[in-house]
Order: sequence, then C-alpha cells, then structure tokens
Amino acid sequence: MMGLAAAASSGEAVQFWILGIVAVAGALCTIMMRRAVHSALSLAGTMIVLAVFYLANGAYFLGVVQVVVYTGAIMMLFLFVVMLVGVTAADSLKETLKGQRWLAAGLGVGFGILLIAGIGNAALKEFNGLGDANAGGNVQGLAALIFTKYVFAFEITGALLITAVVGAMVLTHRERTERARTQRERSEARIREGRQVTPLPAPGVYARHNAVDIPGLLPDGTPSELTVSPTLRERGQVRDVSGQSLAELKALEQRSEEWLGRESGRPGKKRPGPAAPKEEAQK
Amino acid sequence: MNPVYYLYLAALLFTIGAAGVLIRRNAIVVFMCIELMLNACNLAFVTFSRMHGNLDGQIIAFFTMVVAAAEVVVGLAIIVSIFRTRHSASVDDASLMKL
Amino acid sequence: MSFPLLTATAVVPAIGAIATAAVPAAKRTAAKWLALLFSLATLSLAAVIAVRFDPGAKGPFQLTESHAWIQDFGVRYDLGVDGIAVALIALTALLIPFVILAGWHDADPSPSSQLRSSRGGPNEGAEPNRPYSWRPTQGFFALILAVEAMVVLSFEATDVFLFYIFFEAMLIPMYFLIGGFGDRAGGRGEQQAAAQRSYAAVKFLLYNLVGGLIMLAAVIGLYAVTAHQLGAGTFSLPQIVQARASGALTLGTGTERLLFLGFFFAFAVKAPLWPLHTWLPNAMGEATSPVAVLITAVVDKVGTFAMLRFCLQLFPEASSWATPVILVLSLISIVYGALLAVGQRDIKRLIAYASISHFGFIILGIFAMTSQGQGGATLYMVNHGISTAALMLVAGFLISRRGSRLIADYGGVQKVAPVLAGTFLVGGLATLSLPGLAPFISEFLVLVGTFSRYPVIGIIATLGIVLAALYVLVLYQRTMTGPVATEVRAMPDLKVRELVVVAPLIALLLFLGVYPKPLTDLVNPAVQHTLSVVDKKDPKPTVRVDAVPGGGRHGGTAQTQDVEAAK
Amino acid sequence: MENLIALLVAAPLVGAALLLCGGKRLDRTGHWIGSLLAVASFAVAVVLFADMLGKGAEHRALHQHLFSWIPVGGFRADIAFQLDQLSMTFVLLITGVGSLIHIYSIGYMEHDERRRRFFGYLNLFLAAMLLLVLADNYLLLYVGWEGVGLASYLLIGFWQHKPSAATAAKKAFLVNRVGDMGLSIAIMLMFTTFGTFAFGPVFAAAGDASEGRLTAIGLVLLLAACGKSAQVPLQSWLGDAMEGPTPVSALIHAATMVTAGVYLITRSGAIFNLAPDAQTAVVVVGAVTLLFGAIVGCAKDDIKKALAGSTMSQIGYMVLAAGLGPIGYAFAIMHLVTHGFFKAGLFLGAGSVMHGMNDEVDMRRYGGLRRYMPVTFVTFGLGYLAIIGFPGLSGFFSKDKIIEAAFARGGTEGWILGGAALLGAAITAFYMTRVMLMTFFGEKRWDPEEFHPHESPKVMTVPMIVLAVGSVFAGGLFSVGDAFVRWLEPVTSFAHGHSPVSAGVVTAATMVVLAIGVGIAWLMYGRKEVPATAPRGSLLTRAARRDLLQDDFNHVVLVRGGEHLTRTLVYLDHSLVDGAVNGTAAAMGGLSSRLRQLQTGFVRSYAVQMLGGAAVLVAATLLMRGV
Repeated sequence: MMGLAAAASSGEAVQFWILGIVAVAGALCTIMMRRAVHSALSLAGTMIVLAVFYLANGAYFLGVVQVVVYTGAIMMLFLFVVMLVGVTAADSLKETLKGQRWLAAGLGVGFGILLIAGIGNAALKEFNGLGDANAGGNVQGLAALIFTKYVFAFEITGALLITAVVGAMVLTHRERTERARTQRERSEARIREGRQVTPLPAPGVYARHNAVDIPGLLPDGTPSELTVSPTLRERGQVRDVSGQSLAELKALEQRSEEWLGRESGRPGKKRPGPAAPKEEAQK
Repeated sequence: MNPVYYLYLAALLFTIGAAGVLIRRNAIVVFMCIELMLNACNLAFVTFSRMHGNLDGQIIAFFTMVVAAAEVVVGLAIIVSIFRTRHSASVDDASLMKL
Repeated sequence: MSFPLLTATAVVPAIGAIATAAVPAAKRTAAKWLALLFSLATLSLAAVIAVRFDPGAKGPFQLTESHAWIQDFGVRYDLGVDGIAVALIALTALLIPFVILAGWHDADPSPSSQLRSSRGGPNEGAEPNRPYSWRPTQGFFALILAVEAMVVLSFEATDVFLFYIFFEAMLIPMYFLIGGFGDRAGGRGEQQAAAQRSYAAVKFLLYNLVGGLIMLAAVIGLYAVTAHQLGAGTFSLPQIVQARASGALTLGTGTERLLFLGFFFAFAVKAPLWPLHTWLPNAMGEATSPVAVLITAVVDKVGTFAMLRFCLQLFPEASSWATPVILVLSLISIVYGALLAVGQRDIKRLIAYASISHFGFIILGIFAMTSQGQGGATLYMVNHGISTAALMLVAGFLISRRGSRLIADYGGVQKVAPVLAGTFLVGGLATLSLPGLAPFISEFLVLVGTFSRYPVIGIIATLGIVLAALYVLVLYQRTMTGPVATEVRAMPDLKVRELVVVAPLIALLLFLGVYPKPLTDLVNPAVQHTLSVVDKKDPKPTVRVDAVPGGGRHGGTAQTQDVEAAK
Repeated sequence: MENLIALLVAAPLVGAALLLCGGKRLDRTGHWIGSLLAVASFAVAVVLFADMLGKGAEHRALHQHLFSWIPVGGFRADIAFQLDQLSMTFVLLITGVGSLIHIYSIGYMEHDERRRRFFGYLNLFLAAMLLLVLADNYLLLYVGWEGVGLASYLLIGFWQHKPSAATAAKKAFLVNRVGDMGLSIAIMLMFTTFGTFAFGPVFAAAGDASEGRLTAIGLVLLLAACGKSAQVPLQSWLGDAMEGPTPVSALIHAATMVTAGVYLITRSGAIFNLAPDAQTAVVVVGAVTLLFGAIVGCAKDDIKKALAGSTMSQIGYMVLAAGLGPIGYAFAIMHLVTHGFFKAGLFLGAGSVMHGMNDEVDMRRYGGLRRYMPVTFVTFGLGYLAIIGFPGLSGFFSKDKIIEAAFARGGTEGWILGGAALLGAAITAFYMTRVMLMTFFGEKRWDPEEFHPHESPKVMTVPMIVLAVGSVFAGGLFSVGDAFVRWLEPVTSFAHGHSPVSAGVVTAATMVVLAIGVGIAWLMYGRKEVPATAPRGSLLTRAARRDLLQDDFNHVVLVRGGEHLTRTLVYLDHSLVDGAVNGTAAAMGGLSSRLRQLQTGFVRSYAVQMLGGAAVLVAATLLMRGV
C-alpha cells in the first residue's frame, strides 16, 4: 500500500506492459470475434486486467468493485442475454453499410491519435501520489467523500439504479393482454385451420444425447422441421442428421446381406461400415 | 515508470471500443464495446486521481460504474424485447428512424 | 386623454371576433349579424377619431397613448395617429361592414363535397367526416374582424416593434381566409380548387413571412443602433425621429441603407411591388371576392402606409438614396401590371393585376417626395380601397351568379342585369380613374407630383391611364355587352343586400371625386411633416405667377407658392 | 348673374342623375324630362347672353367660384366657371343644338325600350360639354373633356347588343384616352412651369416662360385636340363612332364634342401665339386632316360614314384656322358654329332617311327619295348647299374666310395651306353632291316590298327645319359687319392677315373649284346610273373605303402587337418572375432531399457522425490550447 510512490516502481512497469498487452488484446478480440460469447469472454478478461490496474493505481475499492460488479455481475448479465439470444448466433463480420468500416477505422485511429496527442502535450508532470489521500484507508477516504461531498450524486445514483431495475422489468416483462386460450380452444383452432391437427411430433432419432436439436426423420428419411422447437430453428441450431442416418441404413443392409450370403463374399466390400461412424465423428 | 502510460492505454482502449461500436452489428457486442469505453474512462479517472493525489477521480469512476450498470440493465432489456419482436439482435435491422 | 380611443377602436373588432367565433354552430345568421354589429361599432369609433382629430394641431401624432410594455427592450405600447393614419383607419372601418355584407353567404356550409373542400384549406384540423364540427360561417366573420383589429392597430402603432408584431400577426387570419374559403367558381373540380387555394394561401404566407423576417432583422438592427447610441434602446418612432433631428442619433450611411432595405423589402412585398407581386393574383384569384377586397383594399395598404410612416421618417437619407431604383420599379409595376391585366382571362386576376398597377402609382407618389405626390399617394390609398372594393364586390356578385371566373363565360350581362352592369361600369370607370370619380384626383396628384420632379417618369406613368382604360373597357365589353350568352340569360339583377353594399361605395366615390377637401385637409399636414422629416421641398415653378386682376382667388396660389419658396 | 352659370351645368346634370338612377318609373316621362332640362339650360344660356350683350365688350367675362376642389401644397384646383364670349358661343351652340336634338330623339328613339337611359346619357353629355367650355382652369376642363368622352362612349355603344357598337365605343374611348394623356401632360407642364393651370394666370404669365416649354405645352395640347376632334393621326375612331344612334352622331360627333379640340386650341391661343412651331404643327395637322377626311368621305357608301368623313375634314378646316393664330381663331369658331348647324342638320336628315328606310345606311340602296320625304329632302339640301359653301349660305362665309386666312399666312406655307384648303373645298363639293345625288335623286334602287319610305314625324322634322334655317342664315348674320369677329375679339384677339391674293380672287377661286367638284360628281353619279353594289374602284378608292388603311395600320401595329406583347408578358410573369420564386423553392426542396440521404436510419452511421463530431471537438480544444 505504501508502494504507491509518486513515480511508479519498475515492478509496476513490468506488470503494466504485460497486462497492458493482454488488455489491448482482449479489447481487440472483443470487437473481432464472430461469436458474441467469445467477445464477452475476452471483454471479461480485459476488465479483470483493468481491475488489476485499479489496484495498482491505489484504487483498491474500485479494483474490487470492478471485479465484483463488472466481471461478476455485468458480464454475466451479458452472457445470460447472449444465451437467451443464441450462443451460436454469430453475426457475419461482412460489412453492410458502404464504407462504414473504413470510416470507423479512420475515425478511430484519428481519434486515438488526437487523444494521445492531447495527453502527450498535456502538462502532466506533477505526481503527488495517493499516499496521504489513502492514509486513512482507501475505502474510508471514498466513503468520506461520497457521504459528504458527493452525497447528492450518490442519492441520485440510487434513484437511477431503482429506475433502471423498474425499467428493465417493464421492458422485458410482457403483459398478457387477452385471456389465455384453453387447451380446448387451441385444439378447436387447430381443427379449424386443418393444418397439423395432431400434436407436434417429438424430435430426436438415435437419442445418444439430449437431442432436442435433432429433427425427427420422415419415412423417406428427410428431416421434419416441425420436430424441433422454433427457438432452435430460429437460431439455426438444428442438426441435420438425415444424410448420416441414410448412410447407416445402407450400411446395415449391407452387413445383413453379408451375413446371409457368406459364400458370395466380395473382399472388396469388406469394410464400408465404419465409414459412416467415422464421418459422423468428423461431424 | 510514468503513470501517464495508463492514460495512453485508456485512450487506446477507448478508441478500440469506439471502433467496435461502429463496426459490429450485433447489439450485444455493441454494448460490450460501450462497456469497454466506459472502463477506459474509468482507468483514466483512476490514474488522474493518482496523479492529483485526491480521490475524486475514483469517486467519479465509481459513479461511472453505477451508471454503466444501470445502463447495461436497461439496454439489455431493450435488446431482449427487440429480439423478441423481430428475432434479431442486429442494430441494422432496427432502422425505423429512416425517413 | 382619458378614454383610450385608439385602443378601443382596435379592441372592439377583436372582441367581436371572439364573440362571433363563440356563437354556436347552429346560429349562423346570429353570427353574421353580430359581426356586422361589431364592425359598425368600429366604424362609429373611427368616425369619433376622425372628429376628435385636429389637422391643425402641433406635433406629428395625436390621441396618443403610451404604456410601458417590455421594459428590458424599450418596447412600449405607443399609439398615435396622424392625418394619414386617420384616413386609412376610417377607410378600413368603412370597408369592413361592406365586406361582411358582401360575404354574407360566402361561408355558408354548402353541399358536403363543397363543404369538405371549402374546409379543405390548411385550417382543417378536425376529422373530415363531421360536417358541422367545423363552423365555417363563424370562422369566416371572426377572421375578418380579427384582420380588421390588427390592421387598425398597425395603423395606430407608433412603436416600431408593436407595429411589427401586428404587421406579421395579420398574416395568420389572412392565411386562413385565403386558404379556407373560396368562391365556388374555380371552374375546375372542387378538389383542384381547394388545392389551388391552399397553394395561393401558402404562397401569400411565404412571401409575406420572408419579407417580415427580413424586416425583423432590420428592427433588431435598429434597436441595436439606438441602444448603442442613445444608451437605452428604443423602438419609438417619435423618439428616434427627434433624436435624429437633434443629432443625438446618427446612423452610418451603410447601416442606414441596410436597415432601410430591410424595412422596405417587407413593405414592398406587402404592397406588391414588381417583381414581388406574384402572390397577389393567386391570392385574390382564389379567395372569395370579399376576402380579395380585404387583401388589396385594406391589408396591402399597411405596406404603403408603413413606407410613408416608417421608411421615410426613420431613414430619410437612405430613402432619397434608394428613390431612383424604387421609382423605376414602381414605374415597371404600373405599366407591367396594366399590361398583364389586359392579358388576363380571369376577372379576379385581372382586377388583381390592376391593383398591382395602382400600387405602382401609390409607391411612385410616395417616393416622388413632393407634397402632391405623397398627398396624392395617401388619397390614392383611400380611393383605391373604395374603387377596388366597388369593382371587386360587384365582380363577386357577378361570379357568384354564373359560377365562373372566366371572362369568356360571360357576355351581354348588361341586357339581363342592367343595374349590375351599371355599377360594374362605374367601378370600372373609377378604376380607370375617370375625372369626377375619386381615384382621378389621387392619380393626377401622383402624376403631377412625380412629373414636377421627374418629368420623364411622370410622362411614362401617364401611359398607365391609357392602359387602364384598355383593360377596364375590354373587361366590360367582353362581360357586359354583345349578344347575351346562354348561361347568363336567367341571371338575376342585384339584390337589395348587394345594392346596399355597392350604392354607398359609389356615392362615396362620386362625393370624394367632387369634394375631396375634407380628405386633403386631413392629409396635408401629415404629408408636410413627413416631407420636413425627409427634408425635401416641392420644386418651385419656373415662372412666378403673381395674382392677376380678375382672378382674385389665384392670389391664394401665389401666396402658397411664397410659403413654399420661403420653406 | 354669375350664379346662373352653375345652373347651366346643373340642369342637365340633374337630368342625367334623375334618368339614370330614376328606374323604371320614369320610363314614360323620362324623355320629356331630359328634353325639358336641356331646353331649360338653353333658356339660361339665352338669359346670360342677353345680359352679356348688355355689357361693354371688356366687362363681359363672368366668373363664378364655387369651391376649392383639390388643395394640396402649391397645387390649387378650383371648381370655378368662366363665361366669356368664347364660352358663351359654345354654350349657345351646345344647348341650342342639344335641345333640338333632344326633341328630335324623342321621335327617333320612340321604339327603343331603353329610351330613358338614352336621354340620361344625352343630358350627361350636355353637362360634361358645358363643363368643358365653362371651366376656368385646365383641370376642370379636363373633367369635362373626359366626361364628354364617357358620354360618347356610352352613346356610341348604346346598342350594346351589337358587338360592332361595343367595339366602336371602346375604340373611341381608347383613342380619346391617348389624347387625354396629352392634355394631362399639358396640365402637368403648366403646373411645373407656372405653378398653376388656371386660364387667367397661365395666359398672363405665358410671356415669361421659355419658348421651348410653351412649344411642348402646345404640342401636347395639340395631341389632346387630335384625340377629341378626330384629327390625323387619332382620327380613326370617328368613322366607327357612327355605330351610335344618329342623333348622337349629329350632336356629339358632328356639332359639339368633336369641336372641343378647336375650342382647346383657341382657348389656349395665348400659349400658341408664343410657340410658332406648335402653331405650324397645328396647321399641318389641320391641312392633312381636311384632305384626309374629304378623301375618305368620297369613298364611303354608308351615308353616315360619308358624313363622318366630311365632319373630319370640316374640323380640319377649323383646326387649320385655329393654327393660323389671331388671324384665324375667330373664323375657326365661326365655321365651328355654322358647321354645327348644317352638319347637325345633315345628320338629322340622314337619320330621318334611315328612319324611313328602316335603318338602311347604304346609299347605293337609296335613290329618288326626294318624292317620299320632301321635308327631309329640303332641309338636307339646304344643309348640303351650306356645307359646300354655296354663296350666301353659312358655309360660304365661314369657309371662305378660312381659305383667305390660310393664304394670309404668307410665304410658301400660305400658298400650300391655301391650296390645300381650296382642294378640300373642291372635294367637299364633290362628295356632298355625291351623297345628295345617291340619296335623293336618280331612280329608286330599293325594293318597294321591303322598304316603305315615309316622312318622319313632326317631332323630328321641326328640329331639322330649325337647323336648316340656322345653316342658311347663321353665316350671313355673323359676317354682317364682322359682328362675330368683334364679338370674339376680346378673347381671341383678332388680327387682319395680309393675303397675297385679294379676298375677291380667293372667293372666285372657291366658286370655281366648287363648280368643278359639283360637276364631276354630277358626271359620275347624276348622269350615269349608280350601281347598287359598289364597283371595285381604283386603288385610291379602295384605300379610302378602308380609311386610307390607317385603321389597318393601327390594327396590325397596335392591336396585334399589343396582344402579342401582353401574351408574352403573361407567359413571362408565370415562367420568369413566378418561376424564379418557385425555382428557389424547388432548389431548397432538392437540397433538403439530398441532405436527407444522410439519415440512413442505421444507428451505426449516426454513431460514426457522433464520433466524427467528438473528434472535431477534441481537435478544436487541443488547437485552442495550442494557440
């Protein structure tokens, strides 16, 4: 804690350079990754690094808050939403707006240069470190300030948070405007419109794992979209196994044939069987 | 080592975040980039507070976090409701502002 | 002055407007009578003003009222009238009752289709399928009274800012009057007529707004100058004039010219001066003829009046600097308007262009900077108001009978409706300023006044006399004479109400044509004052005429010349 | 006495007001009221005349100042009358002939349901004309000047259902308006020169003004006179004016109104005398017109148009005389009066003929009418003799004097003018004889089934007789000891011209040309049979039938040109002036729609713009700090 002299120690320098690179890498990954999940994770990484930097800068309380609130709560909220929206819903990085990307890059670079230049020619020579500020302990110091000087702001943030919570509820919670239709009504409706009178067929052939994402096959072996839940269809997470199952069917017939007609054995046709499983494995 | 480097880092992160906001179409990712920018600001604040030797910077950073939290909550809620209605989290699809 | 006469004159019609608007939808006739009543009350008040006003009194303005309004910007509620204002207030108050009477049935809700289109103007906020939710009649008359109130107040205001406010506010009711009500004589389908109307209304509004905004800039500029030089900024016309006279206020040449142009532009749009005139034919063509009268006979007068009161008195040097250009422009207006009037196929547009030509005369007279010119211009404002009202209203009666504005659709009306034709002819003769009718005097004074300083311009302007005869007589010949057109065969002659409208106007034209002295006595001192402010003198005749034996009364002439010379 | 002057004007004015505003209830009595008031005015005139004769020549001028009309600054116009010998002459002529024609019209307009209005207009005309000759300043004169113009407009176009009549009326008014322009400019010039335009002061001060200004004034006055008196180049309206009822042609377009120009010039003598150039212009116009009118008169087959041509030419004589200055004024007025008598008589005769021939005006369809309408024949014949200047009749005295005066101008000018006048006399004799022969002599060229010529009623013949008497004796009466000249002298300042040729010679010459003219006419129309349909005729004849193409010129140049001009202007107003405004509006719209493209609606492009803005801000702050 006393290590926070005005000029930082060389150890801190090392730490800075290493973690700084990590942070930048994380940031870059955040905007580069195709899948939201990966972006979220790399962002979390960056945040943790930042938490460390806070600590290094003598903002112990903030460092902890950073870890708990950001990396803990907010990023998890992100992940949660990502799950809700679709883990694998990767948006193509192909740009749709004409010239947007170049504009963005150019502006970004220019802006960065501006900022850095600004910092550069700003007279930031004096370092009276946090030594005496943190003398009574960082948290106490913050508390003293928050509850004296910034008390109003603090109160207002409280109000803000409550409002935010309420707003989130209002936005996400969908009001049911009309009476829920009973099972009878629904069945009647089904009959009336004539399509799909029966309940939807269940998914999953060859249930070797939780196969809600594998559509059931129609007699001709083609997959039936109806069998998977709309959400999955929406996300395009339906796994089509029709081709594979057909292949396996063929292999089965092959083998039975072999067992029956042993005399007419053709060595050339010896091992086609595992072909299918292999390709499945590749899948 | 000179804490000014923290500022440079912050600037860099901020820029990257901004670029991300401009480039990505997935609303969630856009939000993450915004978070990134906020964090960059926080880093700058913290550094400044260290330079000037008083805690106000940290206080501001603290408030920023709170605000960020609130913003994320509401923002994500919006994203979810939009996704519900139009089955997409792409910011380009929500272009109703166009004349 | 104990009783605020001027305020009352403006307030009465305003109250009338509100009261008329408040009349329930079913009681249409009641609304009309109420409006008429209030307009007559205003007329009587105006008469009181005319009586109370003493032409000989010292000081430019009389019956003044002054109250602080916006202290921070030195804006005051200052009212006061000079002879010119009195004459024009009288004119306004006089015309409005006739306008109301003439428009008695113009705003009656008509068969639904026409109703929808007649409310198809910009003021349809209500949903289209509720015929009586909108109350055309009440609205029509209320708007007319509102216009009257604002016009009167802008004639009375001696505070530039106050004047500006009403000068602009006038546009709102006018906009609705033009866009909301039309004679059902478009010839083309009602929908298209409605479209035309709103086009005309928008054009009217845009033109005048542009002018007004430029003027606003100039007003603010004026305030800034006064604030800078007098310490406390002021908008008060007498104060500024007095300050300039005493040398306390000296505008830089450039500044003064800019400010002058700012003011003049607005007034030139309002009193359509070529090439800013194109809104007038549309507006007058599409609006009902009473509204057209309101535009050309009342509202536009504010423009010319303001040139006389504000442009000249606030910026004398700039005025004389701009005079040549303005004279040429007004000359163009005269000839151009007349020529276009000759070329029109639409009765109302023809009258509109004739008005443009006449406004050319008025502005010519104002900027001729001679007592004849300006006195004539002032008389011209009054007389043109009356004569155009007569002509336009009769034309309106004609149009409402036949349901068409096209000259070609008429012919031989004289045979079936002699009284209508006669009154129309008298109106026309007044428009071509036949001697013996009021407009002749004003036109001749303007010509003399111009000629005595700018002979060439004066001579060219006299061309207007011939052209005026041309368009009036062509109009009369094509509509009234010749074989009777089949459509007009059953046309009824003027009804009593219409006679009540026209007869007094014609009588007035004749009276003022024979005995304009009351008017001239009213106007002359004001004109002299203006001229003294502008610091211009009438050019003296080259040959001095001494009182000749046998012509004792000519001594008077000589004496006045001595006075002129002494000045 | 003075106060009676206003009465002169008031009587017919009241009549006009009564008849025009009176409405149907006056339909039966209207014409009597009108005529009565005209006669009343005449009576007042006679009283004033008698009174005037009672006074010495110098104290005859009367003034009546009613009220100050337009006082603005130095500009003083009064409603004031001045009755001197000149005005008196006109007043008598106007009211006298006017009354007669009122009476005549009672019969002539009997079958017209709008007779009341007709008499209203006639009264209006009388009032305006009297105002014109009684005014004591040019502005008031101008009022009368335009007033008679209005009256003539109304009366020419009285049968408005005829498009030709309406057009003729419009044309007359417009051409007159051109002349009026001249008058108003003249008044302006006077005001700027003298600071007043009342007769007295102006004439008193005319001497001090520069000759250039006086010449200018004279020329514009001449323009005015040309318009009103149908002199070249503004003569074109008079022929068409014959569309009006015949009494109108007699009163307005022969006897009184068209002579207003002569009055104007004579009245302004003080100015013209000091502006010789203007005078030259006047005589030239007069000479040209007297030939022009005469030639036109020769070619017309429409009896009224022929008479109109002769009117034009006779007024040409007057203008010529008036242009000669003091040596001519008196004779101009004298010829004016005598002409008033015989031309009115001729027109009334023509009207009577038309009345009997149910409004047929083509002389080629007349012939041998003397047996059917003797009174008309006699009166017309007397008028005829008077106009051709048959010795002893009115025309002889007045015209002869004018010709003398023309020679008396001296120099080549004198010879030219005199020659023109003589030639005019010859042609006059020719065409009047032609009219006479074609109408009353030869054998009938009309279809007895269709036409039943008959003598007109007393109410019409009596005025004709009176006028015939006047046209016989007036001239002689006037020239008894130069009575007329001395009567006018105080106003028009008479001077004896020194003619290079003696009066006797001139008279003889006149007689000779007269005989020649009559002879030729008799050879052409008296001896030979007159074809019922006009022969193609020589080039000159055809031109003359079309008013020497002057009308066509007007039509092509003014009417067509004007139409094109207005049409182009209307187009330009829409496309150019209005287009400029709408153009700017359209430009604005286009610009905004361009700018609208920026609003893609994509959040990210907005974000780009925001970032750009932020960058700019940062840069700005940095630069600020840098500076």
